Amino acid sequence: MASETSKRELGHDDFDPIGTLALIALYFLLLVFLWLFMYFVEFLGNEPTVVGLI
Amino acid sequence: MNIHTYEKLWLVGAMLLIVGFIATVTYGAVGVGVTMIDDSEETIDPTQLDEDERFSEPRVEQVGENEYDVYVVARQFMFQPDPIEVPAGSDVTFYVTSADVIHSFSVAGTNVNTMVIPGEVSTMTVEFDEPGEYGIVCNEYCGSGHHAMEAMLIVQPEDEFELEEGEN
Amino acid sequence: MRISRGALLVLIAMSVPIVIELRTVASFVGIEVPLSVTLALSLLVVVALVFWATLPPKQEPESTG
Amino acid sequence: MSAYIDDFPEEAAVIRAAFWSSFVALAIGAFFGLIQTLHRTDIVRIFDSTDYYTILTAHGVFMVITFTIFFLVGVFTWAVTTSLDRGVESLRFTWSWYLLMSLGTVFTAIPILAGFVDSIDMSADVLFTFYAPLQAHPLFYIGLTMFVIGTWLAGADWFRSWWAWKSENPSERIPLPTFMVLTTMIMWYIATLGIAVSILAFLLPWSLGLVETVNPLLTRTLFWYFGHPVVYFWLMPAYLMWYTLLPKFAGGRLFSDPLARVVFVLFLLLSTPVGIHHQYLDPGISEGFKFIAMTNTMFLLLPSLLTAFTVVASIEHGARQRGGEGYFAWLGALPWREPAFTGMALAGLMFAAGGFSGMINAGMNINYLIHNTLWVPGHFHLTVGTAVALTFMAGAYWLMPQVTGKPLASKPIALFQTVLWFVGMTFMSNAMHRAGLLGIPRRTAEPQYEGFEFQAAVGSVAELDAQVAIGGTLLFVSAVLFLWNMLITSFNRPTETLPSNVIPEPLSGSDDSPAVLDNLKLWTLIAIVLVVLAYSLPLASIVDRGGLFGPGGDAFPVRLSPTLVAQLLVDTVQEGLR
Repeated sequence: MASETSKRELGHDDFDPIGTLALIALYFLLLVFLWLFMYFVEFLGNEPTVVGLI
Repeated sequence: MNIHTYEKLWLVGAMLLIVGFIATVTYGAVGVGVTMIDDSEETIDPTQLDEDERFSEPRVEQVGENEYDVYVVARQFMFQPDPIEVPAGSDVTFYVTSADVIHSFSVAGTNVNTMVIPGEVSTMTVEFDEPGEYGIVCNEYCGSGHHAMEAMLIVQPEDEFELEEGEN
Repeated sequence: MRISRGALLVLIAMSVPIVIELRTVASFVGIEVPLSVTLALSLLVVVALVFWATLPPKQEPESTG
Repeated sequence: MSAYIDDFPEEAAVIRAAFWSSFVALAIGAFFGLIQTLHRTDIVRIFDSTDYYTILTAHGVFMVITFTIFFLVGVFTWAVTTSLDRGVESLRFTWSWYLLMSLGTVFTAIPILAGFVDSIDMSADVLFTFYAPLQAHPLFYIGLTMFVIGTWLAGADWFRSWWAWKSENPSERIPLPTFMVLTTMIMWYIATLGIAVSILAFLLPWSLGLVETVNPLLTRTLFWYFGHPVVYFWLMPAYLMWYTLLPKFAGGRLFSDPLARVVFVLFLLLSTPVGIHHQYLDPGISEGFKFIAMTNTMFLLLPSLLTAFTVVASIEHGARQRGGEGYFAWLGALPWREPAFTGMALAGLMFAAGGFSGMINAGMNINYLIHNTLWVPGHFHLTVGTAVALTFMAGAYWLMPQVTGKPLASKPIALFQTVLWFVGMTFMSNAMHRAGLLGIPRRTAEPQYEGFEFQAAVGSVAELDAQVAIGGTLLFVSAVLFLWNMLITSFNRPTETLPSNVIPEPLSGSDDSPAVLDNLKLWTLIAIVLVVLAYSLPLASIVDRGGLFGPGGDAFPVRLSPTLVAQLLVDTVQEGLR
């Protein structure tokens, strides 16, 4: 499949996965935001919650 | 081993995420005081609940000024007592056990949720600040009538609450 | 075609979760979007995607993609 | 360069058989899935609500045991024979484990399906988790045991191939696909010990009436000892295809062989000592054990997060070779017309979303919010139901021609099918997640209760139900299209022009991998030590508290004891004679 359509050969040294880094950075931000939202808004804001007797 | 710089960056990011998650959960446990269901209660014979002083008569019991204990038995396909009535502004400790199979005791739409395993007693303490009505469901499959297993939890306004004798 | 038909199909598919969740997100900032508006919006998104993909051809049309 | 069937015609026959066993399970599972989705949303009801759980048991067992694992043994056989470039050591042995797995499936299926027929006194309405004291007919447990032993023999088959290859190539690195198969199987051997003990020591004797009681918390803990790593058993063949086939489809090469090995070693080490995170809300297990399980689980995120980078980078390599440019524009240069590529790419994308809801599941105290709600099936329909199932279907579009020598019946329908799965799952899973946050439980036949109503934060519960029903229906249509395509492909005329069965060399190859990564004995040992550390104390505590056979309790439904069965037989015979 590769040989039919590829326009150029890229070896290990001339390939920097900058697009992957960009995508995964977005995913990272999304994860951080969603985690904080789920934990502090959806969970801790959803009282009553089980607490210890102090 | 040759790891690309970008991948090293991501490795650091991934570790930050993992540590951050653990830190948040630890904050919830230590800072906010959310405790987990644990092994603090002794085991019990589920066929002998009738002999048991706490569960022979499932009930709400006042144990302190604003403190109540609730003894709940989950069985195919009901909870006892039903409804459970407690006053607002109180600390309520639930003791829940099963007379037959594995159930759960889950106050719908809240974070009050526990598995109920025959032979074990689940305990959890909950602060009820405001009056309100909640549905209680069994969210673990317990047999062909599972979808009918429900009860009500009624948090009464403080001045209207009255503990009935022998309530169940 | 600006992109291949396969890519267009995938783009349309990916717009589905965005359109669905837009309504939830909007409600967090206090905007209640009715169901009918969501439906109309999703139709609009699909039409826009198809329009963008087909109408203005690029300088060198791509056969693969 | 030739197709797989040209080099290994006999092995191709076994793989075809395994794939078809898998597809039959998918067909049954998908049909029950449709019934369920329409029933619990109260749209179309064919069965009584009390029969819902028979359907749910069948859906669960056929989908996550039969469909996934039969496909896995097919893929793993393909991966080992292809990457070692040698056939299996004994075809007879290979067919024997396939037959044992098939027989086990039939034995398990009989009591499950008998649950629909009232006149047959046999049932196994215990769902995929079969928590005691809910009890199934002994045949259910016997069938499961046979199936698992079949997978053990399959693993032995692949190890035999590797040992034979190693004696001829003593100085070479283990080829990456074989490495993945072997590490996955070691994990599986360790993980299935839990279920083997649970069934053979407790549940089977109990269902036969040989022991009176079991300890429900103990058998439940043993189930989850197995129940989490089984998730990775489903996932690893999908990962194997993402690492080996997906870069090839994208027109590129795997970014890093060493990191792929690291990832599989991490899965071997961390998959098992985490099962207690399914029991965060169980009484009888201390908070400390739960916390340890949580930290282990969080570190188990690492291999998946690393995979995300390596696989996307490999795809990007393909896109760049095809002329892709820019930070994001390269995505447009990918072969979106290829169903095998598009299916796996969409599966990976959904796994990113499922990964997030899994992180929530893994967080210890936040578990109160979503435990046993509809959020959980929402989550695993993204992981096993899409990351795994859609990758398998996409993989089949490439593998089926390889093992039959026949071209795919319809590429456009195949492409449409994979996209339809994505859309259907978006609807269903998104609505399930949101319904879970409202506290709507999983595993129940009814959308609402009598004493109170669930209230939606946005829109309405009816709207969420509609989304689940629409999504479930689209998924069913998608499954039918897939099965139809596979069926027609099987009847196609053989062709000479199949793509070659070659896996491209990684960019950073195995020479770059530290040799210690291939030391399977070392990793096995560490994995066992970690399991002992994580499980010895909790198990000891459970047994100490409740006893090996529990603090007492009856079985549900109560089974007939052997003496009663004998009495019953005598009565029936006497009745007949009269």
